[in-house]
Amino acid sequence: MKFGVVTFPGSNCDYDAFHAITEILGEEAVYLWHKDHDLQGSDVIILPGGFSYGDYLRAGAIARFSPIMQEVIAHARSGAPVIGICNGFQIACEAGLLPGALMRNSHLQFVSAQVIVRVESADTLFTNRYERGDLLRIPVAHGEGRYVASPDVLDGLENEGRVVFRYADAKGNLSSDANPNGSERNIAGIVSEGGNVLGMMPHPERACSPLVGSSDGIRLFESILARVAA
Amino acid sequence: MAHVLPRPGDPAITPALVAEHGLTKAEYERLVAMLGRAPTFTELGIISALWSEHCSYKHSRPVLKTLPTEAPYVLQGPGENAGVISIGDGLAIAFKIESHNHPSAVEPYQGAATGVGGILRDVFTMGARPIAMLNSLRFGSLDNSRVRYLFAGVVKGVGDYGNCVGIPTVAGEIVFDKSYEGNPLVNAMCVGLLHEDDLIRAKAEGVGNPIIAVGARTGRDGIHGASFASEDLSEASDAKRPRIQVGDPFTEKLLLEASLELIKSGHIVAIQDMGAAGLTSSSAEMAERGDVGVTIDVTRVPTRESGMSPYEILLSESQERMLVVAKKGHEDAVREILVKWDLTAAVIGQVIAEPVYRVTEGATVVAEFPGSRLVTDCPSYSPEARESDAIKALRNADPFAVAERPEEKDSLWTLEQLLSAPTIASKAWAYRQYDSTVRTNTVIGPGGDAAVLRIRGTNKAIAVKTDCNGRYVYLDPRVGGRIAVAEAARNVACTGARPMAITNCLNFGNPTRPEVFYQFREAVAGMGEACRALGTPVTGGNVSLYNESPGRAVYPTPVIGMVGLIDDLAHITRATFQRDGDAVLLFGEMRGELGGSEYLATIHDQVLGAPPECDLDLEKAVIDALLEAIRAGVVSSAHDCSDGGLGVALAECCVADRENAGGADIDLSGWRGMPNRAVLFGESQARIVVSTSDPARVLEIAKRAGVSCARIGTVRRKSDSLTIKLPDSVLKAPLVRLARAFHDTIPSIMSRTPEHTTFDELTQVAAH
Amino acid sequence: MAKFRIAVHITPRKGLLDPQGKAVTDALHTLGFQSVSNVHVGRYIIVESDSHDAITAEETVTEMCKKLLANPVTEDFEIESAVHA
Amino acid sequence: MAKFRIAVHITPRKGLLDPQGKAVTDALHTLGFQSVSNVHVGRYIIVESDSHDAITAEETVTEMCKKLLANPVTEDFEIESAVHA
Ligand SMILES: Nc1ncnc2c1ncn2[C@@H]1O[C@H](COP(=O)(O)OP(=O)(O)O)[C@@H](O)[C@H]1O
Ligand SMILES: [Mg+2]
Repeated sequence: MKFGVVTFPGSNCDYDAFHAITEILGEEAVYLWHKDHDLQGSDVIILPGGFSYGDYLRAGAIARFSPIMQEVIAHARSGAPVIGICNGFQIACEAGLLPGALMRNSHLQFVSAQVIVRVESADTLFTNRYERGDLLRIPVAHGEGRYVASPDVLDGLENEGRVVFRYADAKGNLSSDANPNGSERNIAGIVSEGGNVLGMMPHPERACSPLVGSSDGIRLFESILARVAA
Repeated sequence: MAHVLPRPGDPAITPALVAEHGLTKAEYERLVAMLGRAPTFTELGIISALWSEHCSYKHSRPVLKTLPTEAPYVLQGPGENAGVISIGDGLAIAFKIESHNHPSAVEPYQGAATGVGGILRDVFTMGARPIAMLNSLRFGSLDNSRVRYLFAGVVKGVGDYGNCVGIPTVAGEIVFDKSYEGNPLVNAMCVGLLHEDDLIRAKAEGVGNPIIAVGARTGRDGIHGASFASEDLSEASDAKRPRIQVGDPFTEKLLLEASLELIKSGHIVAIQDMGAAGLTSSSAEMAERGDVGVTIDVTRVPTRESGMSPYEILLSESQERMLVVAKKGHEDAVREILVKWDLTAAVIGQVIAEPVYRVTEGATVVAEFPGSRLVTDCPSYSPEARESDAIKALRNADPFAVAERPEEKDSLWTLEQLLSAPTIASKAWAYRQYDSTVRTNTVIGPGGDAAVLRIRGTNKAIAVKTDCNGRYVYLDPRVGGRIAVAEAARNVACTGARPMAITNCLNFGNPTRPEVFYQFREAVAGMGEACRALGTPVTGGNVSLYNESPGRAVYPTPVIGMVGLIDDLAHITRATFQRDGDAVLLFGEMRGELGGSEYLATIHDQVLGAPPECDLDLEKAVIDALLEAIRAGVVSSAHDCSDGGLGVALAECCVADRENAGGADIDLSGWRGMPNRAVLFGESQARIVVSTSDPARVLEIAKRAGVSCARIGTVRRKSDSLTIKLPDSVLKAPLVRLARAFHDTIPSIMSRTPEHTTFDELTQVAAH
Repeated sequence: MAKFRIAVHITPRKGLLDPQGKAVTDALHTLGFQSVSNVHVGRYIIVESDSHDAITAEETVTEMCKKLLANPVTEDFEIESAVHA
Repeated sequence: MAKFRIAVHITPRKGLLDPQGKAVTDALHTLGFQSVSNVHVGRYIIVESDSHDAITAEETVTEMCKKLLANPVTEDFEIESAVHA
C-alpha cells in the first residue's frame, strides 16, 4: 500500500511518519509537497505533526488553504483514508474534515510527555488490530491540543462510536490527571462520519520501536493494511 | 584604496561618540592607525561591534589558546561556526554551545528563543542537520518573583523555539543560586549530524563569486547586541530594551531546510549565519577565513523598514538571516532553492581580489578597511590576575566546623531537604515543555545522567550532556574547571558512552577586575588539564564576560557540553535501578568531602571549604572500568554522584523514574569514624553507583583497573523504602516521601506564582 | 483607491472554557488587583488594505474573518469601521 | 462601587519583527486578498472590575497593563474608556 506524507513548510514529523511506514511497516511512502496538487496515487494520506505555517494565528488555520489540501479533502470525501496527527488533526478540523477544534492546553503550557490512551472502539479502519480497552503508551507534544466541540457534537461522536482514543491513567480510568491538555471528555482521537478520517493528538509514529520507548503505535498502521487487505 | 568621505547626515566623530561605542582611547587610536585617517560613523560602528568582547575575544583569546583541540577524530576544531568530530561510518557530529545571558535578563522569552535560533544556525551552516538541543541555565533563588518570571520565560522561550523548528531538547542543567539573581545564564547547545563529505566551512573563496543575503529581511532590531552582550547589566541595558530581537522559528525552519539543500546542491562555496554584529561580522569573518577581499552594497540588502542607514543595516541583529557565497553563475539556481522555501535571496556584493573590506551605499564607499586586518588586528589584552583574599579565606575554612542543626539527627530530614532543593529536585516542570521525542531518535531523554540519541542506519548512539558546578569554580577555579569536565565525562560514561570531545561556554564576570580574570585563567587551565587527561579535546565554544549585576559577579561558570559515543545500542545504560535483587556497587573512593557542597549551601546557607579533590587519573580509570563493565553486559544501571553526594544519588536511583520507583537496602556502616553527613552528602568525585546482576565480574574488572569498588547493597524493587545503614544509625526512607520531595518541589513553587502567566510567555505556543 | 485601516476583535465563544482569561484573573488577584471580577482574552487584528471606499474595505475584512481570521467553532468576531490609514 | 468594563488593546511594538502579522499577510495574499498591505496581530483584553468611577477604573487597568498584561519590552498598550458593565 502507498502512503502519502504531506510536507507543509513547517512540518517536522513528516520524517518520523515516513520512517514508521517504510522501516517499521515495510510499506511504500512518498512525501507530498504542499505546493503540489498531486497525491502521486497514494492510498493513505498522512497529515503529519509540526507547525505547518508556524501555527501563527491558530494551529492549522493557514495550512488548510495550501494547494495540496484541495486534493487531500477530495481524497477524504471519496472515502479514502486520511490520518491527521497532532498538527495534522488541527488542520483536519480547520479544513472541516473533522468536527470541533483544538484549543490551547488548559494549563497554557506546551506539554511533552509519554501518555496513556485507551482504545475506545476497535472496529474502525485505524484500530481493528487493537482490542477495545487496550492501553497504549504514546507520546504527546503540543501546546494546542484541547479538543472542544459543542455538547451535541460530542454526544453524537460518542453515540456513533467515533471517539477512538481517550486519555486514561495506568489503570485505564479517565481521570483528569491523565488528561494532558484539558480535552473535553478526555478525547484524544476521533474519526469522521465516514470513518475514513482519523484525527489524534498523540504521535503513533513516535511509538513504533521499543528502543525509543514504545511500539504501541505500530498496530494503528497495521490496522489500515489489515482492513484494506480484507 | 578608495577615498572615503563622511556620509552626509551621519554624526561627527567625537570622543563622546567613541566612548558610547565602547572603544577606549587606545583602541580608537589603533583604529585610526589601521585606517591612516579618522573613521566614518559607519566604520566606527563596524569596529565597535567587531572589537566588542563578544566578537573579538580580546580578553580571552590568549587563554583559550592553551586549550587542547586535537584528536584523530576531530574534523573541525575552534574557529568555525561549530566543531565537528567523526563518529565512523562516514558520519560526523557538529556541536557548539553559545550564551544569550544578557538578552535573556532583559526579555527572557525572546532572549532565550533567539539564543536557541542562533546556535541552531551555527550547526546547520556546517552542513549538519540538527538532531538535539541542550541547555544550561542559571537563575537566582526561586523565592524571588522576578526570578520565577525569568525562569518561566526562559524555559518557554527555549521550548517554543526548538519545538517549532522540530529539534528535540533532550538534556541540560538548571541551577538556582543567589549569585545569579540579577544576571541569569542562558546557554544553549546544538548537536547536528552530517555526512563527512557534506562538511562545509564559512570561508569566502573565488574572486568574482557573488555574496548573497538569505532569509529574513533586515530591520532595526538588536542593533549593537554584540556590544550589549559585552557590558555589565545596568540601566545602560534598559535603554537598549527596544533593541531586543524577536525570533521567528518558522522562518528558521525554512532557513534550515533551504540551507541544507543549498549545501548539498553544490551551488555555494560558503555559508554563515548573521549572528552577533549581523552582516558586519559574518562578512568580515568569511573574508578573513578565506583571506580575500569583499565588497558589499547596503542598498541591495532587503530591509524591513525604509530609510535604514548603512550603519543600521550593517549592525542590525535581525534574526533568521544567512550570508552565502555562491559560485559565479549559479545565482539563479540558489534563488530557485530559496523560492521553494518561500525565502528571499539578494546578491549584495562579491568576493574581490583587492585585499580590502569595502562597504558601499550605491556608488559611494561608506566604509573601507585594509583586508582581513579588520578581524585579525583587533586588540588583545592579558589583564592582571589576582585571587580575592576573601575567597581564599572561604576556601580555607573548615566545613566540619559548621555545627549540625538539631533536625539533622534525623538524616531523612536532611535528605528530604536536599532532594527538594531546586538545584537537585527534578526539572520535569521545565523539560515537560520541551518536545524531547520528535525525530524519534531519543533513547534516553531529559532526566537521565546524559541524553542518548540513536544514529539511524548504524548500531551506534551518541550521549550528550552539559555540566558545571559554579560553586566549586568560585571556591577553587582550577579544581572547579577540572571537575566541570570530569563530571560531564562521567555523565556520558554512565550511559555507556566513551567521552569524545567538548564544547564550552565560559560565563564569567568583568575581566578587567583582577579577581575575575584570575578565575577565568585558572578555570580554563583546569579545564585544559581535564581535557588532556580524559582525551576530550575542545572543538569550540563561546565566551560570555561581564556577567555582573551591580557590584557582584556571578559564580564563574564554565559550562561544558560533552559528546560521547556508544558503539553498540546494547550498551545503552540507564541511571535508575532496574532489576530486583541486583547488587549495588560503588565505584570510587569515599573521602567524605563537604567543602562547597550542596549540603552546606542548602542546610546551612554556607559556601565555604575546599571543593572536592579531582584526581584526573582516577577519573579516567573509573570511567574506563565502568565502560568495560558495561560492555561486558553486566551493568543494569549506572548513576554518578554529584550534587548532594551518595545519599542523593541513591535516592535518585530509587525514585527519579517515579512511575517505576523501587527500593534498596544499602549498608554504609563500614565507613566508621566518618560522620553521617559526610558519608551521605559529601561530594567526593569519581564515584558512580552501579547496579549489576554479576557483582563478582564487576569487582574483578575494577580490581584489574586499580579502581576501588565496593558492594554497598541490594536492589529491592518491591520494597517501599530505601534503607541505609550508617556508621551509627539506620536511615529508613519511605519512597513516597523521597519521590514527593524530588518531584513535587518545583511544580508547587511555580504554581503559586502568577508570573508564569505573564503575556510574553503566553505568546504563540502551538501544536506539534 | 485609498488605504484603510480596519480593526478586528476576535473573542472566545461565550460558554467555552477560557483558561487564559482565568489565568490572568488569578494572576491579577495575586498581584493585588482584588477588584477584578473577570477577564476575557481575545485577538486584536489590524488589517491595512487598499479599497475604493470604507464599506467595501469592511466587507472584504468580513470575508477574511469568515475564511481565515476567526474560527467559527470557537470564536466570534467584530469589525470596527474602517478609517483612512 | 460600580462594575466597569475596560477594553485594552495590546500591539507588537513598532520596529520589532511581527512574525504573526507577516504570516497572516502572506496567507491573505495566497487567499486572493491582494489588496492587503499589512496585518498586525495583537491582543484584545476585556477587564471587568469594581471601582468608584471610570477614571479610577482606567488608572487601575493602566497599572495592570504595566505589571502584567503588556510586555514593556516588546509591546504597546492602549486603554479604551471604561463603561458601566
Ligand atoms: N571557550 C571557547 N573555547 C574554544 N573555542 C571557543 C571558545 N569560545 C569561542 N570559541 C570559538 O571562537 C569562534 C567564535 O566564537 P563565537 O563568536 O561564539 O562564534 P559565533 O560567530 O557562532 O558566535 C568559534 O569557532 C568558537 O568555537
Ligand atoms: Mg556563528
